[in-house]
Amino acid sequence: MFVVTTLAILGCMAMALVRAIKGPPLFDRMLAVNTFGTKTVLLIAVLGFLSGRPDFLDLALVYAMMNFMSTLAVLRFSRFGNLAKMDQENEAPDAL
Amino acid sequence: MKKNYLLRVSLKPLIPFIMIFGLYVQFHGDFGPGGGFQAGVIFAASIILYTLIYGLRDATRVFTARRLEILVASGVLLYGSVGLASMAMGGNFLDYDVLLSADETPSADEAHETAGDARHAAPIHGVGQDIAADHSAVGDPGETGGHHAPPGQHLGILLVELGVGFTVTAVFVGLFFLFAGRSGVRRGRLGSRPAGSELT
Amino acid sequence: MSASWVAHLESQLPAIQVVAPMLTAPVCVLLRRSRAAWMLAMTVTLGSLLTSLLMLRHVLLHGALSYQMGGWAPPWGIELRIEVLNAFVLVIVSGISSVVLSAAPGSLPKEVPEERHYLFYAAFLLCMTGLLGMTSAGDVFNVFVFLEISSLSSYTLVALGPSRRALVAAFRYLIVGTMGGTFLLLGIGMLYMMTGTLNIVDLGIRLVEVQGDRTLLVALACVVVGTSIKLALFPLGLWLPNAYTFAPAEVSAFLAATATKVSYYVLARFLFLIFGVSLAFDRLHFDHVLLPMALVAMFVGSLVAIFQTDLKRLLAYSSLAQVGYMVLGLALANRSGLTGGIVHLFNHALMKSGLFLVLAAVVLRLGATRLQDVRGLGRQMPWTMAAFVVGGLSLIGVPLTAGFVSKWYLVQGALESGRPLVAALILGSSLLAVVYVWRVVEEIYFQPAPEGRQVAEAPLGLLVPIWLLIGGTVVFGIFGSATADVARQAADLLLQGPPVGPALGGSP
Amino acid sequence: MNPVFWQTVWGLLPYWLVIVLMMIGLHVVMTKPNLIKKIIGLNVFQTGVIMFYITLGKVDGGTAPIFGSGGDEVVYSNPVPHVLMLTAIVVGIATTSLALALVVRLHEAYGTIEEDQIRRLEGDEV
Amino acid sequence: MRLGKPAFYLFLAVFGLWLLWSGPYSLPGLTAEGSVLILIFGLVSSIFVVWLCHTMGIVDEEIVPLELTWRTLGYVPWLTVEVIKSNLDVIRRVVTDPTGVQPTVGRVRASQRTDVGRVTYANSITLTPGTLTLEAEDDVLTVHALSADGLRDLEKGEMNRRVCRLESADEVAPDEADRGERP
Amino acid sequence: MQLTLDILSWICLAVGSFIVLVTGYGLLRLPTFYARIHATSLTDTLGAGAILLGLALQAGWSMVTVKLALIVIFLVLTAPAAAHALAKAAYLHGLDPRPPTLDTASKKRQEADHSRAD
Amino acid sequence: MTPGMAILWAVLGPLGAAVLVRLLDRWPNLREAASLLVGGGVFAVVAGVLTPRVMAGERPRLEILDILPGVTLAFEVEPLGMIFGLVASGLWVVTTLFAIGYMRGHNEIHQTRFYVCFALAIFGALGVAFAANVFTLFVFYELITLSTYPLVTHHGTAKAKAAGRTYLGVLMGTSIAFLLLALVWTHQLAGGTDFVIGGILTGKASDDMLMLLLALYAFGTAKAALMPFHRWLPAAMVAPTPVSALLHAVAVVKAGVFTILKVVVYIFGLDLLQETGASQWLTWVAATTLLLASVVAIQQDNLKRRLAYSTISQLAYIVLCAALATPYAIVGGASHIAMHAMGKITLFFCAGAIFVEAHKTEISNMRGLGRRMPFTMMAFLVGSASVIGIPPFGGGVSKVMLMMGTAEAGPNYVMLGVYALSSLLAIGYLMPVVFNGFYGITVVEEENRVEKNQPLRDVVNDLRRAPFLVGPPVLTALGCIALAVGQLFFFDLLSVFFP
Amino acid sequence: MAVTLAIIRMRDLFAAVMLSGIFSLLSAGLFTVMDAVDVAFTEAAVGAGISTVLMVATLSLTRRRERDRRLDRRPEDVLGLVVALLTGAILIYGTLDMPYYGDPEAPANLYMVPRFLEDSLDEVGPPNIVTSILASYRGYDTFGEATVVFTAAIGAFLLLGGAARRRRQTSSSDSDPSSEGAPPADRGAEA
Ligand code: NA
Ligand code: NA
Repeated sequence: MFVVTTLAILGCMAMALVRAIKGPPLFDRMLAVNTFGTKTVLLIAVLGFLSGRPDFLDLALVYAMMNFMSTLAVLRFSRFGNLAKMDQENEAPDAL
Repeated sequence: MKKNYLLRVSLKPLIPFIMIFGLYVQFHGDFGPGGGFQAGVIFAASIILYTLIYGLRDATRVFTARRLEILVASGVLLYGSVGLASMAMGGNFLDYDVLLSADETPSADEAHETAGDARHAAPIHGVGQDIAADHSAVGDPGETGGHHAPPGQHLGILLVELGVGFTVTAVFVGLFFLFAGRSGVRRGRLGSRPAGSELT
Repeated sequence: MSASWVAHLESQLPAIQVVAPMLTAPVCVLLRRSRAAWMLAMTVTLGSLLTSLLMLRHVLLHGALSYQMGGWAPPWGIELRIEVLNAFVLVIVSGISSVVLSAAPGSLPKEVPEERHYLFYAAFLLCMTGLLGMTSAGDVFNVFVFLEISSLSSYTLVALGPSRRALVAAFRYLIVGTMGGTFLLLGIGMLYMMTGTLNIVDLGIRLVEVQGDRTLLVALACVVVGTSIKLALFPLGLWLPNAYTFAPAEVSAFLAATATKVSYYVLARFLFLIFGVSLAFDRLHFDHVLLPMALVAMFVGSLVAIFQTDLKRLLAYSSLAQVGYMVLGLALANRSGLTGGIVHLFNHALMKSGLFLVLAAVVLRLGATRLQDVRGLGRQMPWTMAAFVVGGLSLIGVPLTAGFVSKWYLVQGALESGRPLVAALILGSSLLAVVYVWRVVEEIYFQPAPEGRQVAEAPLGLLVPIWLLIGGTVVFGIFGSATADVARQAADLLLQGPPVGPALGGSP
Repeated sequence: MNPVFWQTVWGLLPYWLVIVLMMIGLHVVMTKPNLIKKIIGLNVFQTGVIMFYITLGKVDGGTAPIFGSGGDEVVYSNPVPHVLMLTAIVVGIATTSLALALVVRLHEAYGTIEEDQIRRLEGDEV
Repeated sequence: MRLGKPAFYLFLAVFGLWLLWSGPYSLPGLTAEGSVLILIFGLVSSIFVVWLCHTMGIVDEEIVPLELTWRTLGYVPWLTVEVIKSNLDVIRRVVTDPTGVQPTVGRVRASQRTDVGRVTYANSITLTPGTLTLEAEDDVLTVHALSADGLRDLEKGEMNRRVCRLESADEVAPDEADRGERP
Repeated sequence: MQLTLDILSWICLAVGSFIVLVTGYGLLRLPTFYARIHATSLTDTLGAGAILLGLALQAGWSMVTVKLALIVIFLVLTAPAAAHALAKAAYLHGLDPRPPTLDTASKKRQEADHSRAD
Repeated sequence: MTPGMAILWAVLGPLGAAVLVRLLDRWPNLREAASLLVGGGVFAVVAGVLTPRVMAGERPRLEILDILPGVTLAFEVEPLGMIFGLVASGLWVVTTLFAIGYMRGHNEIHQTRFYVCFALAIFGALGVAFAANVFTLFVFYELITLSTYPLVTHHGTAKAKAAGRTYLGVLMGTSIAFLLLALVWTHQLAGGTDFVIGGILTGKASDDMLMLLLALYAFGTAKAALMPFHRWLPAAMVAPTPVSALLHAVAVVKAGVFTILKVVVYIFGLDLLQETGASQWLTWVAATTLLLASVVAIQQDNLKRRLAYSTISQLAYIVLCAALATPYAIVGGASHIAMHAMGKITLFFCAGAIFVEAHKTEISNMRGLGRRMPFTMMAFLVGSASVIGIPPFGGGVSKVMLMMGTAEAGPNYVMLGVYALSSLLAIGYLMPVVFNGFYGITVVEEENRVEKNQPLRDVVNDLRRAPFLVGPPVLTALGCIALAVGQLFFFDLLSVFFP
Repeated sequence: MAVTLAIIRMRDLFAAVMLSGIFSLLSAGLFTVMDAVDVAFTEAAVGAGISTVLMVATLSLTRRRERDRRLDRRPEDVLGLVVALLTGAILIYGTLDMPYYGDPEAPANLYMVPRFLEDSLDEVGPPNIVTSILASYRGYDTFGEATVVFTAAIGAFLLLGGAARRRRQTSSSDSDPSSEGAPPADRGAEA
């Protein structure tokens, strides 16, 4: 069953990858990349069970965090160029 | 009118969550994957996230360049001073065994006595036959419980990983600030264009 | 009590050598004040020189020093291993660092504002640390780690050059240097794969028994490519001219004298102490690759140097050629050849750093180092320019300068190995050196200075280091035996090849 | 076909794939004039080498080298390459950071991050 | 801002997480003194995190809305069911005719008093597949829906009401919540 | 008991796998960017939930389950934020969220949008 | 004075002179006086202290230091070096005298630099003369090159710099590429490079190797101007005439041929060369150079260029002597160093005097000059006779020795033919100058129409007006005769080479 | 591998950076499969996190698109391909004598490792052998590693520190004679 799940996740990753490569630019790619990250989290979790050592789930958590952070970073930078500029443009701190 | 509170509110709890996870990774590198470097990166990630949400101005108010610089330096210094301490206490550089005095636990005593010779020269003999016998089944979770590793090692690794953690956190936060805070001034042949004018 | 402390301290010298500058860098960052940082850096660098001299003495008297990092025996732990050759290299690195650093406050790159000088000193110390660490490492992976420390800091130092092209040069250097580091890493991986060990001594012992020439050959090639890039062996060293040209002159002085030397040592160590002559040359025939590369480097470097109009670039290309000489010594793989290569290591460090410091003085006074800029400078900066001429003569290899000693041994090595043609080529490329050095001498002495140029002699703070180095080339040219003896001992050590005996970790 | 042949192919295939990966990275570094692309290529190349190490540390039927819930007679994969590669990754990111800092400065100085354009600006001498 | 209840809540949450992760039960081969040590590390770490967050100025009522969390327990099952339902709906649409979907955009009102409440509502909308909060301006949420049905369901206001009920017993007055913003 | 748990977990995993696949398919086939976001939230919610629940059922009451739960919590916290951030970024950038009237027309408009987005 | 000290004084004297001259930059008279004084002193030490001891069979030796194991900086005075040392130190004084007149009369620039470099060149020449091994010789050989370079480019014009490049390029190039190689090779074969009578290579190398090694030595010392490495010599003619004197007579070219002689005698050994015939080829190269250079010399109209080619030709005689490798030939070669030095310096002094006084450089313009400058022209005649080898002048002696040496090696009629032809050619390129000077009247008469009625005053003026210009050539012309008279001295000194 | 190829072809640098994040995630997954959890952990944190963030930040400061140079093929391209192919061939030649993948009898698995497995728990303590080796047996390497990070930071501080000061230098560098007369950067590619 783990194998099936693994394959399913891999399949979805492949499709996300196609989306990422095909574009259209930026936002779709970002979406695909973000999805890809989520899939990796799942994949790592399943792989831990598959290999019989499920106690490395911290890894999956790290993935989730990093994935989220980079998505946010990409969005911020694509919008503002840089954060100093973000400070200038927005009195309210979290205008995205 | 109040705009744009969504991300701030929903991500605010995330920051301490990631921080404590980073510290967890820092202190649990012994038991699972992780350690100073990974912890540093995760901790830095929490601060970067904070910066992404609240803006650079707020972030640099807390984490000034100078403070980061000091943190970067003190991490490396912490690592090095563990080494120097072990040197001062009669061992080689980074020989953690000598860090904690022998009378803390008997096994440490033993470890220290034999440190110079038996442990290092002949791997098979380990810290002493009795301890080796204790661990006939290495890898068994039940039996690894009472291992007699020298306490100095534990202390040394702890401090050393902490040093790495400090440095890495500060370095990556600092790097992020450097990049993120730099306005896109160009000084090519086009002269001084207004900041960031080439950005869409 | 105190006696045992002294003994303990003495046994800690190998670690202190590397760790002291390594920890001083962060302290510099904490100190922040330019003057204080410089004084601290200077103290530590001089201490480092003292340490290396003590170790050289020890090694010459009592044989190799082995230091077990963390108290772990090799191959499990990391060993620092000081032998004649690397003790010699350590002396070079720390000595040149001391001299260059002493000249730094007078001529720090203008790009770095005063309040950030402490970072410059930190980077300098880190570069030195990396080089010292590479040299004293007894573990191949440790070599890689310290290689990267030195590389990263040297990219930074190069990028601080006054013109924007320094950035391009630094970037190029970074790309190529990282490729080199990665190839080295790959080679180390293959060696580890075939032997299971990372310790240099242990590798030497275990490698002999390894079957599988194909993997070993490729591993060796990777290692050679990796080190050659930092060593700047043509054609892998094409990053060097721009890096040295656009870097601040004292950085060029420092790098030219140390970075390539340390890489040379690493290459020699891999070739002779890990693989050994019988494996690398007799079995894998690696000299068939190395010898032509060295010869090509000699000629291309010198030929291109002839056509340069910028003095820094000229010296940089000449460095490429000089690296060729050094590598030739390795490729000859006999006593005289190796002695020549190793002596040239030292001599070239002296003369190149001296020459680059001369250029630092020229930059300080003129702001430029093009040939047309230095016209008639012989009368206006007589001491500085005299140093240039002496250094240039040493590059050519004129007798009674240090360069002669190295060429003497190299030629003899070529003759010993039955390659008179190579010997002739060595001398032939010296002729090219005559040409490029003489072009400069003509401009300096036999051209009138431009109208109205008023230039003062270089400040004493720069002249003293310059003449320390250039005077050194004369002293070690006259008393060549001093260096040649050490070099010969080192060569003998290299020729002994990897140790034989039981592997350090017992047989599995 | 010859079983020895297939055994060889199967035994060495992971290394070959890793090498192909490295060479893609190498190719990018050498041919792409865009500086960011070069850095990415460098990363790919480095990752290839890291994979090589990890591949050589893998033991059939082994698990992660952490004493834990495995039970008796566990086979552990070789931890040494892992240790080495942790360092290598750190070195990699350090290099990347510095390279990016340089790219920023280059862009400020030249207004472009294409190597060939920079070269043209400096009259082909760079 | 002084360290008050929020800080304490934050400490509780963070230290609880630590215990959850690294209780002695979770680490094979840990001695008694080792567990004490880990506990001490946990305490120190938690205090450090609270202090740091305080310095960063993010310790306020929003960071760990503990009072809200208790009442959320009743809301989560309902939301889960909603999520499953909408999941099935979206799956059906994607599998049968992915190119034929007719997305719409509309506005809904979030009648919660606090930001936290509004955010909870907005995130609930996003969490249920088929609807997606595009923008939140004060109490108006711009929602993108995969189908007009989804938007209509939202406009019925069931979810809005339930989220409102979550914060009904909340002592925090709306204006206080506003003060909770960044200084 | 164990068998029941196993069966339950398998069901969960199967459901999760299916949802994950549907996500991928949706990501490929849905016509607009905003619509595709909906597809990804399938995985973020039920897909991930089901898979992780399936795993938790396998693991029983242990540290592993705690960690799985934490992952789920993390995802639930961040997934809507990420989806919102993405959508809003596109929205602010001017990517038209209104429904397409004709397939060809929408394609054209989207292409135009994206070329602007570059 | 111990012999060691004498060597030290003799060698360091010129170095001290260089320093002194530099220090006395601002006082030209003192400066030149210092040069002269030190020069005289050095000659006194060489002639008075060292020569008697060497004549007595001693070999005064002085070791300075070990550069490398087996590579020593050391001096040893032996007969060949003695001759060269005498020539160099003796002619230094004379040339300095001449230079005073020439440089001042011509208002030359950089006079201090000139005297410094000159002294350094003499320093090099004495070092070469007294070198105890090839290494020391090489060191001072290079020193000569480097110190004469500023002399060649003295005028700083583009032409001078181009000539300087050729000069430095050929001399330094060949010495580094060939001589240094030969030096290292010798060291490698024999374990040292000490000059030992009978040679040090016996049994150490194959015949082919010997031949190659000799070639490296012969072509490595381009100062000997063996074709095809002779171009630097005509090129260097752009320099002031005292420099030419230095190049052709005192230091440079003599250092070259001296090196070849010395290497043949002390490194290879005459016996070894005779046995193996390794130097056969060199006789032919030398002979070719001899004839070709003479032919070229005849075609030159510029006096200094003609003299330059004449030098090339005469040097080839000495190389030929070395290549014959028989005792007589060696004695002939060694004595020809002195004879030719004395003769050629006379000729150059004359050329310089003519240039300063009459501003003439082309031979075709010198017709009738003999009447205006009779002393100068007479000196030229004597010098020419000596160079051509007309007995009883100096050159005749050495050429007789050469013939005997050739005969000693076995009957060789081709070679004898070469000698005869070359002597004829030498007459052909030197005598016309003299004949023109005395008998060709047309051009000068036209030019000096105004002063035509005062020929006698001119004759007196020749000496009075420029004692420093005319004195030296007269002196050296007398020297040519003296050398011929004192030829037994050479036999005494060189008798060691006879079995 | 497909990802890498895509990265190369992608002219949108933002996308390329994101793809390299994916690449990093994939390789981390592979590391997990090959039991290198610590490495995977680090690669995930670094490759997917920090390096992506830094690259994106850089891109926002520079430019987003790679210049289209499909039209001007350079000779270097062919050379690069040849070199890469050649190097690859050499490396593959080098694999021919290697122990097979997963071979427990490979020298690397037999030589040093047994002691780490048997004694690290007693000698050092941590159940995670990687930590034992990293922090104790090879603690010096890790010290070096920390220093590498420190070095990079020093470098970046030196290069990018002080934005205000930079602008002053703008004018001085523009008067640099070597850069005089250079044409303005070709910005056409950006459009
Ligand atoms: Na760890
Ligand atoms: Na949704």
